[in-house]
Amino acid sequence: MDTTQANGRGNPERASISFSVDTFAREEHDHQELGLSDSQVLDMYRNMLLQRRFEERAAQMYGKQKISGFLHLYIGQEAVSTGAANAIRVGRDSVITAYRDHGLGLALGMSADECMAELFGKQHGCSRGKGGSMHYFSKELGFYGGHGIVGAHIPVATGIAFAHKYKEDDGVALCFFGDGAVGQGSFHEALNLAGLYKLPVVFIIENNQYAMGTAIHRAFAETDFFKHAVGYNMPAAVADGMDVFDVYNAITKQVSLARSFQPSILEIRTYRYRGHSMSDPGNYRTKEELDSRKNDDPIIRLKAYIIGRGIGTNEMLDAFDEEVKSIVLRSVEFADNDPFPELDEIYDNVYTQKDYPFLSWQTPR
Amino acid sequence: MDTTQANGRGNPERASISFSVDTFAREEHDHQELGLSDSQVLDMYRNMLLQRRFEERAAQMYGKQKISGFLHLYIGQEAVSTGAANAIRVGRDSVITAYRDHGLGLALGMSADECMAELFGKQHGCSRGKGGSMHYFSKELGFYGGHGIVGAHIPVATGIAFAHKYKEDDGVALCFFGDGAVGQGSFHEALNLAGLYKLPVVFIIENNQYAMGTAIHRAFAETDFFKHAVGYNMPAAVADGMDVFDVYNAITKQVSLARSFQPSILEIRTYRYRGHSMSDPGNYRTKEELDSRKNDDPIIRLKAYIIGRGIGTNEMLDAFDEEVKSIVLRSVEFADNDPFPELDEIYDNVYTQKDYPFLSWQTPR
Amino acid sequence: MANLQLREAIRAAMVEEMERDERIFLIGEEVAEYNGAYKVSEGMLDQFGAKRVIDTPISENGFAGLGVGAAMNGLRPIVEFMTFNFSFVAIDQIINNAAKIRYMSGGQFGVPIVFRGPNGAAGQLAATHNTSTESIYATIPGLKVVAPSNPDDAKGLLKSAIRDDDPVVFLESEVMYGMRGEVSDEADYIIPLGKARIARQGKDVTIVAHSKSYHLAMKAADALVEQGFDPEVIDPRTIRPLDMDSIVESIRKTNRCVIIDESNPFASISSEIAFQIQQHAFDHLDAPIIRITAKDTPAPYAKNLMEFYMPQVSDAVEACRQVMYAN
Amino acid sequence: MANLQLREAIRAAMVEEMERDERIFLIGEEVAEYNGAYKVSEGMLDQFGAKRVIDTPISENGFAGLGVGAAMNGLRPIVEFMTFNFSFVAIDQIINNAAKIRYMSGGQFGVPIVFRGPNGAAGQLAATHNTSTESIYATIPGLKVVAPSNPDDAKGLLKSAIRDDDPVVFLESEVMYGMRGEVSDEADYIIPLGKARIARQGKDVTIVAHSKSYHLAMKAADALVEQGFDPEVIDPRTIRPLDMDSIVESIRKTNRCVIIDESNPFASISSEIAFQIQQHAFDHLDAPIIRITAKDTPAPYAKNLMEFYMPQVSDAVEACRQVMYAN
Ligand SMILES: Cc1ncc(C[n+]2csc(CCOP(=O)(O)OP(=O)(O)O)c2C)c(N)n1
Ligand SMILES: Cc1ncc(C[n+]2csc(CCOP(=O)(O)OP(=O)(O)O)c2C)c(N)n1
Ligand SMILES: [Mg+2]
Ligand SMILES: [Mg+2]
Repeated sequence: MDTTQANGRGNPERASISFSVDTFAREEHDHQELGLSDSQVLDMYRNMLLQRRFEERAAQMYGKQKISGFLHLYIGQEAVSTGAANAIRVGRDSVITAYRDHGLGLALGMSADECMAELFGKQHGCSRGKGGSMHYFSKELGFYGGHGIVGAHIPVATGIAFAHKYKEDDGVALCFFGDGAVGQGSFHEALNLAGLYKLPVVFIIENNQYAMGTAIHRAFAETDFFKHAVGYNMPAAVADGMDVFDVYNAITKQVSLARSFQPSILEIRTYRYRGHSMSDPGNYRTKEELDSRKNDDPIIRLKAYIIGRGIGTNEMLDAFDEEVKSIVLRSVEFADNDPFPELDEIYDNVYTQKDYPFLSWQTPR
Repeated sequence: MDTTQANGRGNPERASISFSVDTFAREEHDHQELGLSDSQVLDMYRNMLLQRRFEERAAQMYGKQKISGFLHLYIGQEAVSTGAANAIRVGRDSVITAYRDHGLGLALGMSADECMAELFGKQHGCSRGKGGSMHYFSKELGFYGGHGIVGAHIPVATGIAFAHKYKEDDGVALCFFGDGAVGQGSFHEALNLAGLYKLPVVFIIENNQYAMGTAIHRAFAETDFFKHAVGYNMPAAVADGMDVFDVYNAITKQVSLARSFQPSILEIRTYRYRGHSMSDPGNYRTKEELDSRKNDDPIIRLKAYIIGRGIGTNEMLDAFDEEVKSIVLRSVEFADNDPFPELDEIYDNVYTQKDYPFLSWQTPR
Repeated sequence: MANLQLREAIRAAMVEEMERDERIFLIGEEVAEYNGAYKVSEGMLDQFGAKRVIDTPISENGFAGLGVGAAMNGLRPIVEFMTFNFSFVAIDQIINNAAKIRYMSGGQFGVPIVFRGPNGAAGQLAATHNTSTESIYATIPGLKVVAPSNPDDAKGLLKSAIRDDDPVVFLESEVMYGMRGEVSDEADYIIPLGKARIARQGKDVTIVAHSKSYHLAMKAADALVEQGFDPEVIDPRTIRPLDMDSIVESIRKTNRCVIIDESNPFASISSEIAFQIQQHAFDHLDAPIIRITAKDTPAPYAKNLMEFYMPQVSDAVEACRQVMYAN
Repeated sequence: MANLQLREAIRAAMVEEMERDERIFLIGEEVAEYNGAYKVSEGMLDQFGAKRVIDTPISENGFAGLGVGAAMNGLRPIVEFMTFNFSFVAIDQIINNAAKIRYMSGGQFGVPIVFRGPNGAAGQLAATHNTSTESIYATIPGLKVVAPSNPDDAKGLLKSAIRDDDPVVFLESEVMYGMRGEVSDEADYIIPLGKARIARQGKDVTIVAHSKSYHLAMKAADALVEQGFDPEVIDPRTIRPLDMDSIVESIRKTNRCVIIDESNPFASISSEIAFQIQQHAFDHLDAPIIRITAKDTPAPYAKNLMEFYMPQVSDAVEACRQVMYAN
C-alpha cells in the first residue's frame, strides 16, 4: 500500500483491507463426492474406534500404574487424526504433532502393540520405551513425533517441509498443534519462514477451545486463529473437527496447496472430552458444556452417516467394536509381557556411536 | 465467525473478512492544527539537528578509536525520535528501543555530554560506561534502553506498560523496534499479551526497509507489517517517517488510544542513510536508491517548512546548526576529559549489594 | 510452628509478602483460575484478585519479559514457570535482560523479580520434562539461584528472594510439593540467601546435596550411621552465591567429600564445588571427591531406566565408604 | 599446506563438505547475499546457489528448528548463528530438540546438524554480546561441543562435525577470524572430535586452554620458558567429549595445573576439568589447580574495565608460578 498519498490536516485516512478464508462446513457431505469409497469410510470408522478404545484402556492402565508420567488423551478429537491420515500419502508425506499424539499415531497405522508397549515403557514400544506417551515416533510412517514443549515442533515442521522441497520428493508436512501453541513465538517464526521459503506445509491448529484449564478467550486477544494468515500473506481455512469428512475435505485441499509450495493455516475446531491429562479434573468447564459437546461425538456422527447411507449395518459396526477392543486387549497383554529395556540401553542413542566416552566421567577409574 | 453453517458438497465457502488501517500521510500538514507552536517546531528542528551532528561526530570519533564496539547510527530517522518525544509526557511516559538508540535518547532530552561520554566508555556516561552505544538508559527521562538482542525488549515494553496500568499512573509505553524484529517470536508474544491484558503500549515498527543487509522482501512473507494487528484484534496505523509532523500526529493518536488501554501497532516507514553499523559498507543497496532517499531528508524537509511558513529564517537555522555543533564539540571534550571508571567499578551493579561474594570464588585465599 | 507441605510453605511466603507489599504480583500459566498446575497458588486468586494473580497464555518468553519490564518500572513480579523445562524458551529474557540490565544501565534500573517453579526430575516424564537447570542459571553473573530442600527453608528463602532487589531463580521440586515439615510462622521469617544449612554434624565425611538430593543424602547418612560412621550433611540451599565457607570448614574437619546432585554431571554444581574445595582446602582433602549425579544421558521414560538414571542411596553410601577408604 | 585465515579455514571445511555431499546446506542471517556478517561464507552463495546457502529473517528459534526438522528428514544443515549470544532465543531447539530427539525416538530419527558461529568476547560489545556459551551447551547430553583455537584445527574439526551424525555446537571466535595459520589441504582432512592437542610439551606445569584462551596460554608459556620453566600446554579442542586422558596423563607428569578460560567461572569448563583431575589424578596433584577466567560479572563496555574483565597473560604466568611454588 502507498502511505505517501496526501490526505491533509491531521486526520488519518482509513484504508480498508480485506482477505478471505475458506470455511469447510460439516453438513451434507457425500463421501463419494469427496472421493472416498465405502470401504474407506468403514476403515475410518474402525480406526476412530481403535483410537477411542485404545485410550480408554490406556486410562485404565494408568489407574493401575502400568503407565506413568503424563498421559494426554485425544478422546473427542479422533475425526481430526483420521481425516488427516486419509488425506495424505502415509509414509511419503510427513506428520508431526504435540504430546497428545496417540490418535495420530494410530490413525497413521502404528500398531496398538507398539503404542501400548511405549506407554508401558517396554522394549518394543515405538520409541523403545525411551519416549513414553508424549514422544511417539515412527520413521517408517513419516511420523516425526510426539513433542513435549508447546510450540517447539512447529519450526521443526518447517524444516521437514524444507527437506521435502530440497529433495524434490513431492512430500508435504502436516503440522498439528493446539490452540495453546498459538501464543508461542515459535509458531509465528515458523509461519514466516514457511511463507517466505514457500514450503510444502500445512499448519493445523487443533483448536479444542482449551489449553489445560485456559479457555481460548482467556489467553488470546483474537480467538479466530486463522486470521494470523493475514500477517504472512497465506491462505487460511477453517473446518469443523467433529466431522471427519469435513476434516478430510479441508486437509485434502490444503495439502494440494502445500504440494504446489503454498503453505497455509487450517484451523480445525474440535473438543476434548477428557481432562488435559490424567490429573486434571476439568473444573474449568461446566457439565452442560461437556455434555452438549459429547452429543456431537465424531464417532457417533460417523456411525449415523454409515447407517443412514446404508454403507454398513449396526451389527457390522458392533463387530468392529469387538474387533477393536480385542486388538486393544491384546496390546495390553503384549505390553505387559514385553520386557523392560536392558539397563545398558540407557546409553543407547544418546549419540550414534555406541562407545561414546561419557560413562568414564562418572565413575572413578 | 460461525463455522458450522452448511455449504454442501466438498467445496469450501469463502468468507470475507476486512479490517482497516489508519494511514497518516505526509503532505499538507499545518503545525498549528496539530497543536504545535512555532517555538516547538523550532525546538524539534534544533533537536533533529543535534541528533544528526552528534552522530556525525561520533562516527568520526569511532574512526579515531575513541569509541569501540558497535556503533549504529540513526541518521535519516530523526523525524521518528523527534515526533515521538514531542507526542508524550517525557519522564512520566516510558520509551524503550533497540540498539540504534542515540537519536531517541537525545530527543528525550539526554545531554550530549552523557551520551558522548557513554560512547567513550567513561565515568559520566549515561550508563557509567557499562553499556556503550547499544545500551543508553535514563531512568529520569523514562528511557528504558537501548537493547542489543533483536526483539527481546518488546516483551519488556509490555511489562513497563503493565506496571503503568497496575500503578494507575496514567503512563504509556512506546516500544520502538526495527523491521527485522518482526521476524522474532518475542514480538508476537508481546502483541498478544498487550492485546489480552489491554496494556497502554504502542508498538512502533521503525521500518527502514533493511535489517542489516536484508531488504524486507527477502525476510518476510508479508511486508505490510501493520497487518499483524489483525491477528491480535488491534488497531493499526502506518505513517511516513520522513515527515516529523506525520510521525507526531500518528504517535499522538496512538498514544491516546494507549492511554485508554487500547494497544496498537504503528508502522513508520523510514530509511537509514548510513550502513547498519560502522563496519557495513552497505553494498546491498544502490547509490540511486540511497540518493533518492537522501533527497527526502527529514531535516531538509522540516527546514523547508519552517522557511516556507515564515516560522524562522535561514540565518536562524544556521545559527542553530552552529549552536548544536558546538554542543557536540563540547561533548567530545567532556567525554575525552572524563575519567575511565575505576577498575573496582567492574563489580558495581552486578548486584545491589556491594559486598556480594563472587570475588572470593576467583582468587585463592 | 505450622506443619506445612512444601507447596503450602511456598504459598505462605508469597501470600505474606503480597500482603505486605502491594507491588508484588504473581503471573504464570494456570496460576489463577486453575489454582496452579501443582496447586502452589491455590486460593491466591480469591485472596488477591485478578489484578495481582494473573493467568497467561503459553508464552514464556513473553511473560518473562513482561516481568522484567514490570520490575524495571517499580513492581516486584513473581513469575511462575509451570516447570523450569519451559524456561528454555524464555532463557534469553533471564540471561540477557533480567541478569544484565542493572549492570548495563549503570545501576539505574534494577530488576527485582523471582522466577520460580519446579525443576529437575519428577518421575517418568521423559527427556524434555526432566532438566535440572541449576548449573545453567548459576553460571550467569547477575542471577541468584536458590533450591530449597524443605518447607521451612522454602518459606524463609522465598521471602528473602521476593524482597531481594535482584533477579532470583527459585527452583522447587514437583515431587516434593506434598512433602511436609515444620515451618516457622513468624511474620518476618527470613533466611538469608547464600547461607548453607548443616543438616547433620559429623566428622567422617561431608555430603553436600541440595533440593531433592538432600533427602537422598540424609538416607545415605542414616545408613552410614548404622554402619558406624559419622557423616556430616550440608544443604547449600542457595546455589549462587554458594556458601563455600561452610563447605570448606566442613572439609577441613572431615577431609572427605561426596556430592549428590541429580543434574547431568558435566560443568555442573558438583564440578564447581569440587573446584572450590580443591582450591580452598587442598591440603585437607584425603581422598578424591566423588559425585553421584544423574546419568550423563537424556532422561528415559521406562520405569527401570529412569530409576537407573537417578542417583541412588546405595550409590551415595558406597561413594562415602570409598572416600573413607572403608572398603 | 595453505596459509589461511581462520574464517577461510572454516569456509574451506564447509565448501569441501558441501562439494562432497549434496545434503549439506548453510543457513543463517546474512550468510548468503551479504557473504556472512564476518565474511566466513564469502563466495558460497555464488558457488552453491540460493538453494544451499540461505539467508534467514532474524528468527533464531525458527531457523534453528527448521534445521532440526531438515536434519530429521535426511539433510545435514549447518546453522550459523551470527553470534552465539543470539543462540539463547533458540536454545530450546538445541537443548530439547536437537539433543534429545534421537534418544526420545529410540534411535529412529537422528539430528545431524552443526550449529556454528562466533562465541565469547569480541572487544567492547558489552554484556549482551559477550557470553561464552561452552559450559551451557557442554552440560547437555546429546550435544557435542567443539571450540578450535587455530585454522588447521578448525578445518579438520569442522569437517568432522559436519560428517557427524549427531548435533554439534561449533564455537568460533570473531576476533580470531583474521588469524592466519598453515592448514592442511588434504581432501579428507579430518580431526576426530574428542582428541586434545598437546601444543607444547613440558614437565613443570600443565596449562589447559581452548579457543582464544589457548593463545594466551602460549604467551604465558613463552614467558615462563624465559623464566626457566618448562610448561606443557594442552588445547582440548573439543569440550564435549573432553579428552581427559590427555589432560590426566599430563598432570601425572607435571603434577600441577592452570586452566585458562574466558567464560564466567561458576559451573564452567574449568570447574569440570578440575573435578575430573582431582578424581582421576588425585595423588598426582601437588598444588591446587588455579583457573584464570573472565571476572564473575557481566561484561562491561568501557575499555579499561573490559581489559580488566578478561584473563591476562600476566595472571596466567602468576598462576603458573604459584602452582609451581615458585614465588
Ligand atoms: C513451553 C511449554 N509451556 C508449558 C507447557 C505445559 N503444557 C503442556 S500442555 C499445555 C496446554 C497446551 O494446550 P493446547 O496447545 O491447546 O493443546 P491441547 O492440550 O489442547 O491439545 C501446557 C501449558 C509445555 N509443555 N511447554
Ligand atoms: C537475536 C539477535 N539476532 C541477531 C542480532 C544481530 N543483529 C543486530 S541488528 C540486526 C538487524 C536488525 O534490523 P532491524 O530490526 O530492521 O533494525 P535496524 O538495524 O534497521 O534499525 C541484526 C541481525 C541481534 N542483535 N540479536
Ligand atoms: Mg487446546
Ligand atoms: Mg531495519
